[in-house]
Amino acid sequence: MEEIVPKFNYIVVVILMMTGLWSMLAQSNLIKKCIGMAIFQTGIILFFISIGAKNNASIPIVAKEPLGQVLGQAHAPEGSQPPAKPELAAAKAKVYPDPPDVNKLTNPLTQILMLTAIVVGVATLGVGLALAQKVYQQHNSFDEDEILENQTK
Amino acid sequence: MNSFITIAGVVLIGLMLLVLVRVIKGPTVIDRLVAVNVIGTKSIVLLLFSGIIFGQLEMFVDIALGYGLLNFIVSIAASRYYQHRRCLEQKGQPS
Amino acid sequence: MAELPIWQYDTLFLITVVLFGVTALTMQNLMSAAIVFGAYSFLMCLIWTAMGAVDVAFTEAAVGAGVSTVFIVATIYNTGASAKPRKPRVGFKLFAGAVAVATGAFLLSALPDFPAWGDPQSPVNSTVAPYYIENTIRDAHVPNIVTTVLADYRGFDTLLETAVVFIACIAIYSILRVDSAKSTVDEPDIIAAPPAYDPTDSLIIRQASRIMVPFMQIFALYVIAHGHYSPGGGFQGGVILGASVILLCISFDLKFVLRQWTEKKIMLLTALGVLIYAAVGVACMFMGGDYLNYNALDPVLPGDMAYARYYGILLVEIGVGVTVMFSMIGIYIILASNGRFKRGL
Amino acid sequence: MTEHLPILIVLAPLLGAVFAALTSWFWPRVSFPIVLAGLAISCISSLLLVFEVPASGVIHYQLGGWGKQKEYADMVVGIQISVDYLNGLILAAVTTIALLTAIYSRPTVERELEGQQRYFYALFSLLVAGLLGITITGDIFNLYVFMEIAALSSYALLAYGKKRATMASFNYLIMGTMGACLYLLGVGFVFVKAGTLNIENLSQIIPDSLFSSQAAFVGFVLIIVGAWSKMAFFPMHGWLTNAYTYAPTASGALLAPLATKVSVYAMLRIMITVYSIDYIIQSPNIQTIAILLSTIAILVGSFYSLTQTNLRKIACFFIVSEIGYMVGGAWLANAPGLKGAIYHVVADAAMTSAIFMVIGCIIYRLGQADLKKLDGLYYRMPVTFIALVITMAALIGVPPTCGFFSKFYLIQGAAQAGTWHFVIALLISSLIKAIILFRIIEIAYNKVPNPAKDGNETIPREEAPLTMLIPTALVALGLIALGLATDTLVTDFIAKALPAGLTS
Amino acid sequence: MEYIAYILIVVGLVFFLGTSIGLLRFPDFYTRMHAAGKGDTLSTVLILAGCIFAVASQGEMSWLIGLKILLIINFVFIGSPTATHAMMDAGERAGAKPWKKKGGDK
Repeated sequence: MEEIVPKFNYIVVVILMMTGLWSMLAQSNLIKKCIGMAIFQTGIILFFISIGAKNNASIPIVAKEPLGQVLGQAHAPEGSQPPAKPELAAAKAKVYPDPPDVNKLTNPLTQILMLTAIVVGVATLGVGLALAQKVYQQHNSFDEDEILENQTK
Repeated sequence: MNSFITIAGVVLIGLMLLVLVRVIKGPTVIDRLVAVNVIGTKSIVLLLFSGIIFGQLEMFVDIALGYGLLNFIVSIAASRYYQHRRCLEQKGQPS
Repeated sequence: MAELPIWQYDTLFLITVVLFGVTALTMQNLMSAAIVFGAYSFLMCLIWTAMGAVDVAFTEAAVGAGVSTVFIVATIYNTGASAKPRKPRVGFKLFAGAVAVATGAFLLSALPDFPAWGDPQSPVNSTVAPYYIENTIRDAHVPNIVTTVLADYRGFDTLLETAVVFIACIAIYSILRVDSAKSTVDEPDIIAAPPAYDPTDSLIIRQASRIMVPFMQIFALYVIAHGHYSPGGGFQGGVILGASVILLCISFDLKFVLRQWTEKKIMLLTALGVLIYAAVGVACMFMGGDYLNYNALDPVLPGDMAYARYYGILLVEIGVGVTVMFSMIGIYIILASNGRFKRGL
Repeated sequence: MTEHLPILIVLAPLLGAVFAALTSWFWPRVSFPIVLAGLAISCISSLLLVFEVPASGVIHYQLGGWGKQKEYADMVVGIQISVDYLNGLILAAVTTIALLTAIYSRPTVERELEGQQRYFYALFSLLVAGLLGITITGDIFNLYVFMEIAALSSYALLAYGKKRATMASFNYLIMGTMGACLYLLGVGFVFVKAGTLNIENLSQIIPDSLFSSQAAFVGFVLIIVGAWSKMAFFPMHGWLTNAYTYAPTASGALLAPLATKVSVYAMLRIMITVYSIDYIIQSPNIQTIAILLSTIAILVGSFYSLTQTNLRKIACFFIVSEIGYMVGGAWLANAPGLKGAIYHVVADAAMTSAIFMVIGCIIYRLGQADLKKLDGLYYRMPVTFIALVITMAALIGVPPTCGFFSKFYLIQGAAQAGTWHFVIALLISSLIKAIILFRIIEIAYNKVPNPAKDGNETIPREEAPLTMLIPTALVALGLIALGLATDTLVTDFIAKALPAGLTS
Repeated sequence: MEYIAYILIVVGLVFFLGTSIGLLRFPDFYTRMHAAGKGDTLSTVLILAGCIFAVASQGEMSWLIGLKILLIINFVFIGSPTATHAMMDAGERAGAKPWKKKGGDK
């Protein structure tokens, strides 16, 4: 039990991924294969996000107190004279005296990787659907066995 | 406050599970669509709850707003489908 | 076990999400499967918020609620919804199940070797990631670490990601596009009953979309521009922009949208976004830096060195937004109109 | 600009594709020259770089200027692309073949894809960009993204074909996505234990501390299986034959030589650089399984090729068996085996390219490539026929073609490792290819068609157009040139690409 | 302030309880629609309003967050009934059969 409770996430992830994998292999319906593919991909994304999670940590955006001031600094002097560069740097130094505590923010790296993976997933889903649609135009069916019969005829 | 929100969220998820039963059972597609629409709306609420618990609501409210704007596209697309095709309970159309 | 902020949510969601995934795959009707899959991505979005990955959640919200389910619905609209297998394929299914179970067991065999969930000292959290957390503000003045890493430290990945979306759009175009003027094959009359559907009936839907669409577009622009300070950025904003036009397609008519956004315009703008992104990188090269090193743009951008990165990130996010928006519209229109750019869902 | 050469290799085809996509709406005729220019730039830069590697050692290029960070244990925080002995050679081969194929493909595309070629060359160029990216990148996640770029464009390129191509392409999509997903999952497992994605850093971390880690082992297996399903290795080879047979000539000629070889390169990179040869030797179980599977792959590919009559399908089964050569050679994990595998990646890219180009020429003139209908090919298309014979000779392994030398190294490696079944499979496969060659010669040279039947005095000479013929002849001659240059290639490049611990 | 938040959220949850039970127990599509369409919108709006007060009570209230939540309420208020209307219309056109008492007029 002590092994499982802290790693409950990974078990669920594996179940999800294997559901997707099974569906990609075994389903005879092309659209369901596509959906299974998407589920497999979300399983992987969930895996990556899980390994980047941290206990008692907040979202990876640097704390909000300085935020308002930065906003003021960066955008206020639209009409007025912008401050000279050294002044701005000094102001920055004041606003962000210390780098944020590493343990207080979740891992951003895994999140970036998975943003990319989601986009790739949607792109693949789209192409898969388009191919399935073309297959349907030719064979009037989404069923793999029926298409095979049609082809060998 | 936070613990109250957490509990409220858990209750909400529990009730969402009841709706899930309808999604799984729902005799026709359109029943499932109704249930999924309910789940989608409640997701907005849960997003805000997470924001309150994390203490950075200003970050989450954007997501919730985006969600609120996009949520009904699926419902409308699916209902358009049935308005055009009208094949909810035809022969050979398992649901 | 120390507590994550909302592990209660997380556990419940995980169980629910598995249920949804399995349900989506067992449905006998493809519309049901698509709809349940939509709900599945709603829940995924919530899981990611519960784990603190807000940008991922936003992307999933935009993609799951906005486009991916609609793509599936559009495909089914032009084909058929029945998913009754012709043969039961029991043996093959069992074999595939055995493969899946074996793979799963193999994956789980590494479980004891994993760091506990949420351990801040695990290798993932303590090797490279601290650099990003500690130095983002100094390097680029962008509070949202995800945005900086996305568009700057790993900016090349994002260029390629934009290219992937672009490729998907032109790939789908070349797979499905049929010129109905030249095609010898008649348009298959997939709509069994003739669409005796009077569009005036949808007055309510039209009016509601008419109210929503401008808000969506303004909000999407805000998401792109404000991605430095809050979750969001080019991709999310682009998807919402795309979804707003898709909403118009659905609630009015495909023809209505095609009057404004012709095929040529959409496909050109899709390529333009990638070009913007790549051109920013090339500009960096010509000004003496490495590819995509926005520091090299310092002489032409306001502010200090870090602000050059700040504005560089903004520029490439705009490029991402343009490509994603028009790719999503393009993919939807091609799928929904069966490659004919005429009428559809 | 010379310091920017590494990124130009990838960027030129990518930008070429974007410009081609833009101009195809205004001046459709311009997009082909633009793509050609992009590929040419890429080819020139890769050739320049190959000769720069011996002078200046491994060339790294930091994208965005984010290199190693001293305070963070020398970790690379950005994405780094690098050229060394191993991938320099493959980059040169890929760019050259891509350029030649682009020149070659013009007439066939105009004939086969009339009216739907708007984005063909954009996709063509993007595919090349993806393959080059897989070869050049120094980051395992970036490799995944490039893999998907190559994959998505190849689905579209394959689906251009006639009726059965669509379903074949869909099957490829499912298998390819599965492979990519397994690869990504493997990257995740490695990432859990190592915490970084950069190949250079990983190559220090993994041998230092992760040899006994189960997660790293699972990650390794997943990455390898992912690469295997991308390259159509034995149990996952089903998609390849249909996909490449029904594809249009130009797509087949580009994809068949390059896509699988680049996946083999990815596998080699993970095996040699990220993990190390020691790791493979330490885990003998997978080594045995991999060599056994490659033996079966060689045999299955060869025997199936014997049963086919369509020349393209025969060539596709050749690919399946050649993949077995490379995977087996790599997993022998000794110096001659690896030399043979790396050499064979280059050689086989050229051989497959040559055979698909020849088949393309035949299809262009005769409309099909059925073995039984090739009678009198020698009299009708002599240059094409000679190129076909040279290519087949290279595939069999006749000296002085390159096929001989790669087989020589592979057999030497297998003998050193004592895996005799692999040696026997290699020999049987050569024998079967020889049988097929003699069948072709018998049909094409000995069966003289009767010219009087068609009302002609002599058999008409009808070679393919020169833009197709010249690249074909060049690649076929290249096979002999590669064979003659084996010595320099192996001692100057391939031997140096091997990890330092291996003695030959 | 805090108590207003509690009350609103609890009332919202009660309405949602009604929605779920209605969805689960009602016999046909139209009656389920009745439960889902009204209860769902109302409970969401109530809970979101509760959130505004909850944030205010924590002293984190900035007018921007409040405004955004109000916007969300606005959009839910527009979007949800529209979706309900569309689904009802679709159901009717596609031929969902209304429930009749067993043994009633057959």
